[in-house]
Amino acid sequence: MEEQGPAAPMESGTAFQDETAEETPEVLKVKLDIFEGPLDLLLHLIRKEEIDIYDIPIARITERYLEYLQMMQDLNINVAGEWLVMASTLILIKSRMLLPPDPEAPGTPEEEDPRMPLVQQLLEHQKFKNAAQMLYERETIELAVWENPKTEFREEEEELISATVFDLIKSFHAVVQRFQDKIVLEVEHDTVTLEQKLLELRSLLALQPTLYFSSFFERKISKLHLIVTFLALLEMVRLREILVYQDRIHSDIKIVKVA
Amino acid sequence: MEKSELKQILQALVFVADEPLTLNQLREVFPDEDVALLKDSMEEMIREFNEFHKGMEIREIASGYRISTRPEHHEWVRRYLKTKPSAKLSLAALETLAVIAYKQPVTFPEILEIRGIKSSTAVKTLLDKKLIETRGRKKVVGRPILYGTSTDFLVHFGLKDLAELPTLEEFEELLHAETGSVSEITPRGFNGDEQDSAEPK
Amino acid sequence: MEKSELKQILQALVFVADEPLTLNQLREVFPDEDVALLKDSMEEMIREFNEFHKGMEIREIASGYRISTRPEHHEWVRRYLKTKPSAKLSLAALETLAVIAYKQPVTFPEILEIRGIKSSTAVKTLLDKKLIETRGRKKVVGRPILYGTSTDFLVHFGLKDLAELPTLEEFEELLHAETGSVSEITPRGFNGDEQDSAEPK
Repeated sequence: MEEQGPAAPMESGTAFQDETAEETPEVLKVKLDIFEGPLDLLLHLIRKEEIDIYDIPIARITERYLEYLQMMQDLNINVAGEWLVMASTLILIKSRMLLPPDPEAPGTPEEEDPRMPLVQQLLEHQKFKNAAQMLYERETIELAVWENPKTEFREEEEELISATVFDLIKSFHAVVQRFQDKIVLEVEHDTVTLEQKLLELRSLLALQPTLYFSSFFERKISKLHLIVTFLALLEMVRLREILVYQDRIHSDIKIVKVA
Repeated sequence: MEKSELKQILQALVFVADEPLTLNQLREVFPDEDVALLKDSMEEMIREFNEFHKGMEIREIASGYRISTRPEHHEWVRRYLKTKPSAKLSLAALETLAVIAYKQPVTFPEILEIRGIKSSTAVKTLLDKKLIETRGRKKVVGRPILYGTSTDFLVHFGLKDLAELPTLEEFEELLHAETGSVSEITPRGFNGDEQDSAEPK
Repeated sequence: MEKSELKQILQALVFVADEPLTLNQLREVFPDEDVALLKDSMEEMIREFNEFHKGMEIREIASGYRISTRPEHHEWVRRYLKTKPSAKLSLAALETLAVIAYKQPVTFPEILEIRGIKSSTAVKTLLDKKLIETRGRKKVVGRPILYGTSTDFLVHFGLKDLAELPTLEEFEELLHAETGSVSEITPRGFNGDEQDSAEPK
């Protein structure tokens, strides 16, 4: 880390740096945080190197970019796929720039410039960065105003939320998690025996002469329960207490009590 | 501070206070201002406010200054509060609704089993709000009632059909932290570098 | 009803409403009044209110009317409430939100393409804060979920509606100005090509 190159990208020219400049221990983290991705880094390099975005010296930028990636790796930052994809894009553009223009190729010279798609992407990205800045400013204002905290009419209710679709899935996910934890606990304490299961099945069949095999799986029960149920069914077939058959191949298995 | 500015701030404070605002509190907020000035400004502000704004009023009650609506408008206020859509759900109702939405058609004992908590009040609330409906009975012992979500449910959540609900997999995808995140950085030994690069060129 | 009385009641309703008061709600409260009159009275009341007293203000937000304190008094309010400034959204969340706001309804892969980096953490934060919401699924392979901004988004950023946002093109002009100032040797576009190529490659 002693050479100039890799350290260079950390001198950020963006407005967000100054806010945190004094907080020494977190500074490095915050500065790296400035680059929200490869496009962000490229925009930074373009600004820092005082480059015209419409005429990017691609070799120089690629070099700087790769130095930065190297630094990230030196810092043990897990370099995500997107950073590598951009690296190969830059190298590809660089090699295309070296090719002489095809005289038979149609189109105007600007359209041929292999840098144009990237430039467009950068310009687009910059627009959204500016839009984010606008949102940041608006948020600052809105966080400085307060609404009426109370009215004598607002009832004291239990905590109610205006649920969204996202609340539904979040809530369901939580239930499923809780349920899975419960299964693990159940398995640990499960002590069902074959005898118990046989008794249970017999009383069930006394009430309902036909059962469907799938109904045993509808309720999420522990694996042990399923295995014992299965063994109990086999035992009952052997004892000719039940008949097991399918109406069609792949249809649900019927379990019928032998009269 | 200018009296006119002080009056504005006092008004703002009366507005945001969730219990009557006292002179003692004001003294804390404005340690440099004279108490007599504070009291005088407050009273002047209240006089002006009540004269001009006839939809609310600020009153001095035993414990401090308080802003509220006027009694003569309470009938309308009550009317407004009744129009509010009762779209909000308790956490228990939300969770039950989530289980029904994702497992439908589903019976009461099944909901109980999945949630591990009794849901009778929640199911009733959801039926009352017409977010769920019955779907006949399940052909098992006891023939329990099956529940599913209603058309109102789709309308309320802005869904065209149930397939638009996010799946568990999609949700879990969101939970994954991005790779290459800055939090994974190991800051050891870089303080020196940091200072170097912070130096002006 | 007399307009003056109506204005008073409207003021009281804006005051008690815990979310922006909409014209639709007003129509329910005043079924016998003309909508044009309601709107006109509301606007007149707001004009008068905001002009006369400067401790609070009524603004049009999220297609409704809302009363709040004014930003210029925030330090005093904070001092009284003894609250710290609320946490702001992270830069990643703001950028992702900007993409969603301007491209909505938009899918996860589309956000990835524009931002050039995965945004799942940011999307989850925005969903948690209810600033964005799902908008069904896109009819392409994989049927990815579409996202758009919510009513809370408008409230959070003090917007009357989405049309109040500056257009993306306006940010483009900003960009030209900015690049212009950075590369002062080549003030605009392709004219400077030759000069630039003199730089080391």
